[in-house]
Amino acid sequence: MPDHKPKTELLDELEKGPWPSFVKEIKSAGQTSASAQDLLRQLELSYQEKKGHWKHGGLVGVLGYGGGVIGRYSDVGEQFPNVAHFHTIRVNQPAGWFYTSDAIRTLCDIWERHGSGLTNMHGSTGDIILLGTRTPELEPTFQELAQAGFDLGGSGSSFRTPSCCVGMARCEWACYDAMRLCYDLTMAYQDEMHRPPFPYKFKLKCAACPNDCVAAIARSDLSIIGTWKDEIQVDESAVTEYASAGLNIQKDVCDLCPTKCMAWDGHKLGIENHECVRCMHCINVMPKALRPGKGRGAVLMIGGKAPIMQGALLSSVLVPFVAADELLDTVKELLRRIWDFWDEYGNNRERVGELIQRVGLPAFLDGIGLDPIPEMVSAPRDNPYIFYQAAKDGAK
Amino acid sequence: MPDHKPKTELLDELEKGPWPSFVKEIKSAGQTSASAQDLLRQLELSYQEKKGHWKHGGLVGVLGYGGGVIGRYSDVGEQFPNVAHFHTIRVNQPAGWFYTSDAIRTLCDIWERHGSGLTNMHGSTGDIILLGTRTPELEPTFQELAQAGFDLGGSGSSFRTPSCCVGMARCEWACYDAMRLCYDLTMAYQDEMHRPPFPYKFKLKCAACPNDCVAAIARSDLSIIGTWKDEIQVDESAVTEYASAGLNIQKDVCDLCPTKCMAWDGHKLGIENHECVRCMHCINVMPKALRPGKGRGAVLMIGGKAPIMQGALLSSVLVPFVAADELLDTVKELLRRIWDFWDEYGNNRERVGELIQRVGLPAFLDGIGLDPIPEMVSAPRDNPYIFYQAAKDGAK
Amino acid sequence: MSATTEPRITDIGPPHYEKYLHPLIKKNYGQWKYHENLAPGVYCHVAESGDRIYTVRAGTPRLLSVQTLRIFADLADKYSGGYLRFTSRNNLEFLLDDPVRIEPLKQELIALGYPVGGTNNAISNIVHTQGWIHCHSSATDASGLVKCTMDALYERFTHEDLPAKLRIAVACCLNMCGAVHCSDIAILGVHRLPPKIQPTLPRVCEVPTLIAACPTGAIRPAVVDGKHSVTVVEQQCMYCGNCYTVCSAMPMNDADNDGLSIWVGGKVSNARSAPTFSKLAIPFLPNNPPRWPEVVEAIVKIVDVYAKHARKYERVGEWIERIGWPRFFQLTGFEFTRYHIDDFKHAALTYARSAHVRY
Amino acid sequence: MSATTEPRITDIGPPHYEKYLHPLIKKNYGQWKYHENLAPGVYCHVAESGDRIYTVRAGTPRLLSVQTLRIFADLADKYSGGYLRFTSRNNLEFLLDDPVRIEPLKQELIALGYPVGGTNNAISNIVHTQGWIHCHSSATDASGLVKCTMDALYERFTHEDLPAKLRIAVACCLNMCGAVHCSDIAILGVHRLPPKIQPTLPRVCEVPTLIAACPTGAIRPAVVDGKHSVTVVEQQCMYCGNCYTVCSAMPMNDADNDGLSIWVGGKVSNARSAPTFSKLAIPFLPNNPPRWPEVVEAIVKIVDVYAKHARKYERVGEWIERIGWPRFFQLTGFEFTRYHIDDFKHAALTYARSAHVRY
Ligand code: SRM
Ligand code: SRM
Ligand code: SRM
Ligand code: SRM
Ligand code: SF4
Ligand code: SF4
Ligand code: SF4
Ligand code: SF4
Ligand code: SF4
Ligand code: SF4
Ligand code: SF4
Ligand code: SF4
Repeated sequence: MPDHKPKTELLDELEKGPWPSFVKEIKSAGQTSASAQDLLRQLELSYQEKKGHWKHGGLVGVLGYGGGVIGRYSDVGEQFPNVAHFHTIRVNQPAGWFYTSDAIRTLCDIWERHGSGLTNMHGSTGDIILLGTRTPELEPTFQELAQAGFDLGGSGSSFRTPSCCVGMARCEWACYDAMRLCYDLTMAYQDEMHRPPFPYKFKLKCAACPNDCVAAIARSDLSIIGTWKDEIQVDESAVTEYASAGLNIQKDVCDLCPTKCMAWDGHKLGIENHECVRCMHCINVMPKALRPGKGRGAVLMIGGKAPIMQGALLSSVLVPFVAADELLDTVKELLRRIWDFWDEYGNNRERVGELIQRVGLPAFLDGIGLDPIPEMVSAPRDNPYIFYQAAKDGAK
Repeated sequence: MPDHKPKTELLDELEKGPWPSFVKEIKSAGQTSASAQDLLRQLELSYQEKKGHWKHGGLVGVLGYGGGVIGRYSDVGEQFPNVAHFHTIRVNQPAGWFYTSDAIRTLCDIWERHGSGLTNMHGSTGDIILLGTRTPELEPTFQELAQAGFDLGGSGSSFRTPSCCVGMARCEWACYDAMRLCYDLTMAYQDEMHRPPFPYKFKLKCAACPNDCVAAIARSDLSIIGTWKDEIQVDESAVTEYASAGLNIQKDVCDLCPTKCMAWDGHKLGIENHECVRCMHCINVMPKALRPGKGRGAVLMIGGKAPIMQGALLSSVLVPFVAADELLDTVKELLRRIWDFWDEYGNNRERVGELIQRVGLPAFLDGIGLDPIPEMVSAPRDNPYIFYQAAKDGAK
Repeated sequence: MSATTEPRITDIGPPHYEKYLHPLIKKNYGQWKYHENLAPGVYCHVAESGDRIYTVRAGTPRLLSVQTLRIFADLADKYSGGYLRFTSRNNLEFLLDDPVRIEPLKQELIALGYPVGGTNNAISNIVHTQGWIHCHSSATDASGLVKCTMDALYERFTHEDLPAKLRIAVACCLNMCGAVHCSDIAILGVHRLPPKIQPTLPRVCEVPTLIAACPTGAIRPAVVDGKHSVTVVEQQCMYCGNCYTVCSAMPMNDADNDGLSIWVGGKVSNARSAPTFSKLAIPFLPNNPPRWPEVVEAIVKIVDVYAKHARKYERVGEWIERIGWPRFFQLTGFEFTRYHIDDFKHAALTYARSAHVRY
Repeated sequence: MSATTEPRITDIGPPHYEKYLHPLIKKNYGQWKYHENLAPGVYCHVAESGDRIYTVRAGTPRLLSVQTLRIFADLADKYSGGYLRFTSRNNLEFLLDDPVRIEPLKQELIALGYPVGGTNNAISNIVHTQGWIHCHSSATDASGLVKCTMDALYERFTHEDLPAKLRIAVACCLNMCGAVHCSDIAILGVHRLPPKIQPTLPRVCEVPTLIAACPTGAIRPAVVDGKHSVTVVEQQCMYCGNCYTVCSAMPMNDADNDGLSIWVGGKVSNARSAPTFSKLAIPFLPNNPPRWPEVVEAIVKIVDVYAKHARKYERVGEWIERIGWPRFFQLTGFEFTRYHIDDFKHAALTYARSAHVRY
């Protein structure tokens, strides 16, 4: 162990203040880890120079896997030899991010032996991030993790680690079993996750209701968002309780309903369910009185992603409703067709949402064998530049 | 006169039915005009063949003018010699489309002498359309029109005939004198109208309030739409009258206000004027009780057009408010700058709205010397692809 | 140039409108206080001074012979002191200072075949274009379509019983001369075959101009018989006709493939919702002159469904926005096809990017 | 390969979640009836069976040492039968079956420096990224920004007094690892200089790939010292860094020109309004470690103005949509600049295309 107390005047400022400090975390890992200490030193340099000191990652990994490790090298490695190589391991989290204390300790022990002792709980995609180690440690870490029942997550042009909201485990609004679907799909695509087969990354997230507590619509190529088909379940007496407890049902519920399909006459709450767009607002406000309907399932949405490179996209409706018990099969069948199409027509580094944008949704639907339906668009086209096909094939 | 009764079995069908028939009109003109008769014959042929029979227009016109006439030739001229040449003359309408019976008769007499006797009252841009004559008649028609106080309108890459709503002449909501502004601007740009100086057409329309009864926002490169800056004028007793006459003020007025800035307690109508977007709805519903404020003027909007070729555009806000008495000067100054910029940077056949779309609104604003303000956008950008300039010019 | 010839008059501009204003209008110009709707087609505007001007509005076919215009002039002399005007939708308006004359004028107009109405929540006149009457670009005839549609909607012109204003427009090609792109209901003539390039291009047709004219880049330079010409990549052509506009050697007309498309939900006014474009309802209906039964049926269907389901003050687009497009297609029975899904430049912004779904 | 070596374990996937579920959760899985918010950071979920599970939520810095994780494990053993979880925003949750243990757990967490809160209408933890801790792309440090921002917003985490949920995110470059593009408030690291092309490109950097990587087509092929390389047309570069992502020889970092931009009004949930992107509020603030005072001030300003002016249940974007963007800039005092006006692909759709104007 070199010097236990690196000089970090700037970073020390970030130990002050009430919010828990990441600097304290690095220092605490530094008690047993030289790389955590050098990380702190390099970070201090970055704070002084207002500049990162990591070089472009190289290809590192474990045997037989094409992903799961992010290679990272310092550009000031001579100065901070313990972070000269500082690769990150992505470990597939348990669905819903549930743990026992033992599971946590097992992970800690492995990581203390093989790496910096620093983690992210969790990465933005959902993985357990084991932050920083050297190439020779990768394979041993991986094998110890495997022995403990853990496996690596995705990186590169692969099926990325799916994630899901807490769903049925602790939420009364779950319209399908998100944790289970997330787990089943993760297991179904181990090969696609570990041996990158795609033109670019493919993400999948499961939110069990339209509140979308995993930001699926914004961050996943396939977003599976729970919803229901039938009528909102109303407990009349609970409605009355809310009203007498002082909730202004007209103002706080009815007036904020996006389709104005609710009516409150001071006694009874009426809902025109066929106008309801399943936004969740009324249910969110009155959880004891209102609940999603009983005909539950999910809407499948496609194409969500960050800005690079054609601009950010929110996912858009692909299948407006799939019943809960048909979700696994339907999603698998669709993924097969989507990936085939993407494989054939996608450019290098082109997310599936960008591909759809480039070739057009109608062509994509043709490709995956779905019929166009009005639910897929916010409105039909407003420009008259229509590529009539019948005419192209000859007059009809 | 050849045969007075062309055989027109298909067109005769269109003499039936309650709506006034254009076929009757052509036949009636045909009583004195051989070209109207041949028009009917050619049209019958088109109805039989489901196909137009006009050829691409050639360059015809009157001395010293580059526009105002649409050349037109038949592709079946041998069959229908009286429409072999069938050019249209666009005559600048009086602002607001007001006439006296004498003015109408004068126009009729001139056109009966020199053309088909058929007109459009009016063309979509606003002109009086004199429909169909031969080249030698153009100059005499023009001179007789001029003697009678009429002049030609625009065509080609020119300042097109401006038009305006009835405004102050017969509407209580006019926020500026649209007929006068329309007239003054028409007079100011006679040269630009008659000798096409631009990369493409430029249209201007004046609507004296946000109801936009001339569809200015959809059909003009510069749309001048009346509005007000201060508070809606409320006549409380008239409000009460509407209420007692049975108007549901809450439902029909307040609930439909786009910003929900109105409140009705059964007695008094409250308006949060600084939230009001001047949409006109409440005023439209209660014309006796509500009126636009007293601080009147217009919003200047830029770029409206039909789809060809980059897609249709509605005009967008350029100057959110110009006081009524400053409108003429402000518009003239702006037009000078806009036309200069368009002249320098516009491509051939590129409308000004398309130019703005291509170079970007910020560059256009730089070019015409206006500061960017949030009123110009529905929302700030959501993509992070920002062309920082300070940095480009060197660190700051 | 000889000093004796009378100078040729040019650039005088239009007559000044004041010459044509009813004295009562001139007196109360800018001083109107409110208006009342007395009956379909009849308005009364009341001035601050207490003066009242009455307007009687009648439908016209827009295409008018001098004979008919003279009849209008005579009616104006007889009933409105010789004052008349046209509206921005090609209706005719007589301006009366004496309410007693309203009824006789109405009767005479109706007897002559000019319906009185088009005001308030009636369907007003159809804004339209030249069609086979005068344009080389047209995929259909505008006047004929207007006539058969208005025949079918006649009662909607003479009655004011719709939830709100309903504006219809017809354009005979994608140039859309009018406000088809922002109409409650629009009928749009469409071509469905690429241009048939003529063997030799006239001199005015420059190859670079032609290439630049194509919104989708479908036009490529080519050498035909040793001369500079162009070809069209048929897969990339969406039949806009812009190449034909700039060059007569690229005609588009085709009797079998030209036809009509129907668009709905556009508006222009700022009342309540912002102005908005019309959206595709029916991608193609055949050109079936003289009475285009398929088109008329579709329009009547839309109007009827709208009249039945929309709430008061809801324009067509506002109504559809509320009930959702899936329901619009259900209620009308129109088929939703691949053509309804935008695939031009901003297409991806029209995909349904929320989990807001109705069942 | 010898038959005697133990088979290497691969592709086993994550552990099955059931192993880690509290027995009470396993029992009532999918049978929850409703929940109650007992205090900031404390929830009670009630099952159809009448069972109750209590959740205590604490904030973490996300970057956690094994030492700290072991402390969490010990707390779980002590209070929640060893069961704990993390949330989608990197908070820590203990799952208790006994309400009596809530208060002691809270006290111990607070004493250890982990604030209890982040539920309901509190500001929850900031979703963020690697920054200078581990990424080569970063224009700033993420963890540091989170720390100083949350220090300033601490009371907003431990209290639930905002009009609605308010989600903040930080991303250190335009790749936006997280949901910065859909956050109520987002802090985004930006570069402001084009890449500095290294004299020789490594072999992995293929010229066609590089050219294809640039969203604005700013990269052109060039021959440098007789070798295939590229140049960047500086006017066309908007510093997205995508070329650097695909080729290490195009670094972007620049101490003076890198900095932060602030975005507002995005959301993800479908509650009331549709999910929507964050919009630009401040185009540039300097990188000013260790405490980024300009950034913190701006965020606090937005939160305070929002807290004061928004109506109940209004997310930031819904509030701005109601009052209009001009007022947002007035109320915050932020300058509106040319950079706020979109000039990327769909820019023209963001211009204000109605006469709806507030004064
Ligand atoms: C570690 C993590 C950030 C974090 O601190 O949590 C991360 C880190 C990186 N991301 Fe990411 N991304 C991470 C989640 C995301 C997310 C969020 C998500 O997955 O929910 C996004 C936005 C969603 C999306 O994918 O669109 C995201 C969008 C990107 C992009 C832009 C992709 C796009 O299509 O716009 C890149 C660039 C690329 O792929 O080349 C990117 C690239 C990267 C790279 C690999 C840098 C690069 O240019 O090659 C970063 C490696 C950092 C490092 O050295 O550790 N990262 N990245 C997240 C993964 C942890 C995990 O596995 O749990
Ligand atoms: C006569 C008229 C239609 C009518 O029946 O009323 C008309 C007729 C023609 N228009 Fe138009 N346009 C007419 C108003 C319009 C309008 C409406 C308006 O001005 O308010 C528009 C939409 C608004 C706009 O300008 O964007 C309009 C958009 C076009 C376009 C597409 C322009 C675009 O940028 O998208 C073209 C194509 C072109 O300019 O090459 C066009 C071209 C034409 C041409 C000249 C055909 C051509 O390709 O060269 C037509 C001549 C027909 C003929 O032989 O008489 N016409 N045209 C209208 C002019 C009458 C008048 O002066 O009052
Ligand atoms: C005469 C005319 C102006 C002119 O200079 O010619 C006119 C005159 C009036 N309009 Fe208009 N509008 C006229 C074309 C328009 C247009 C343009 C168009 O249709 O192409 C619009 C925009 C239509 C659109 O949004 O697509 C238009 C949107 C309105 C509105 C807003 C309606 C709405 O709720 O969206 C009102 C207010 C109302 O009716 O409550 C209005 C109200 C009025 C009033 C009541 C104004 C007044 O106080 O005098 C006038 C009589 C209305 C009527 O016809 O029922 N006028 N009005 C035009 C008659 C056209 C016709 O013959 O039918
Ligand atoms: C624990 C967690 C799910 C998980 O699997 O980890 C969760 C749990 C709950 N969410 Fe959530 N949400 C969680 C992330 C989210 C996210 C995702 C995010 O923030 O990145 C969203 C979307 C945010 C957005 O729109 O930008 C989210 C949008 C909601 C909403 C909709 C709020 C709205 O009005 O827009 C509700 C309903 C409500 O709060 O009334 C909700 C409600 C709930 C309820 C009340 C559901 C229930 O009955 O149990 C849970 C406790 C809420 C609370 O924290 O106040 N949850 N929730 C996540 C906690 C994150 C955290 O630590 O703060
Ligand atoms: S997304 Fe819905 S079901 Fe899942 S945790 Fe959030 S509120 Fe519950
Ligand atoms: S879920 Fe949303 S849309 Fe449906 S009734 Fe409730 S508030 Fe209205
Ligand atoms: S635009 Fe306004 S001022 Fe002009 S006629 Fe229409 S309602 Fe009256
Ligand atoms: S004009 Fe429109 S926005 Fe203003 S108060 Fe009236 S209804 Fe509301
Ligand atoms: S819409 Fe097309 S066909 Fe009709 S008049 Fe205009 S340019 Fe000619
Ligand atoms: S019709 Fe339009 S799309 Fe087709 S070649 Fe001509 S310009 Fe191009
Ligand atoms: S946002 Fe950019 S800098 Fe930050 S972790 Fe992601 S790729 Fe790296
Ligand atoms: S930073 Fe982005 S815009 Fe600039 S050259 Fe690289 S890829 Fe192109």
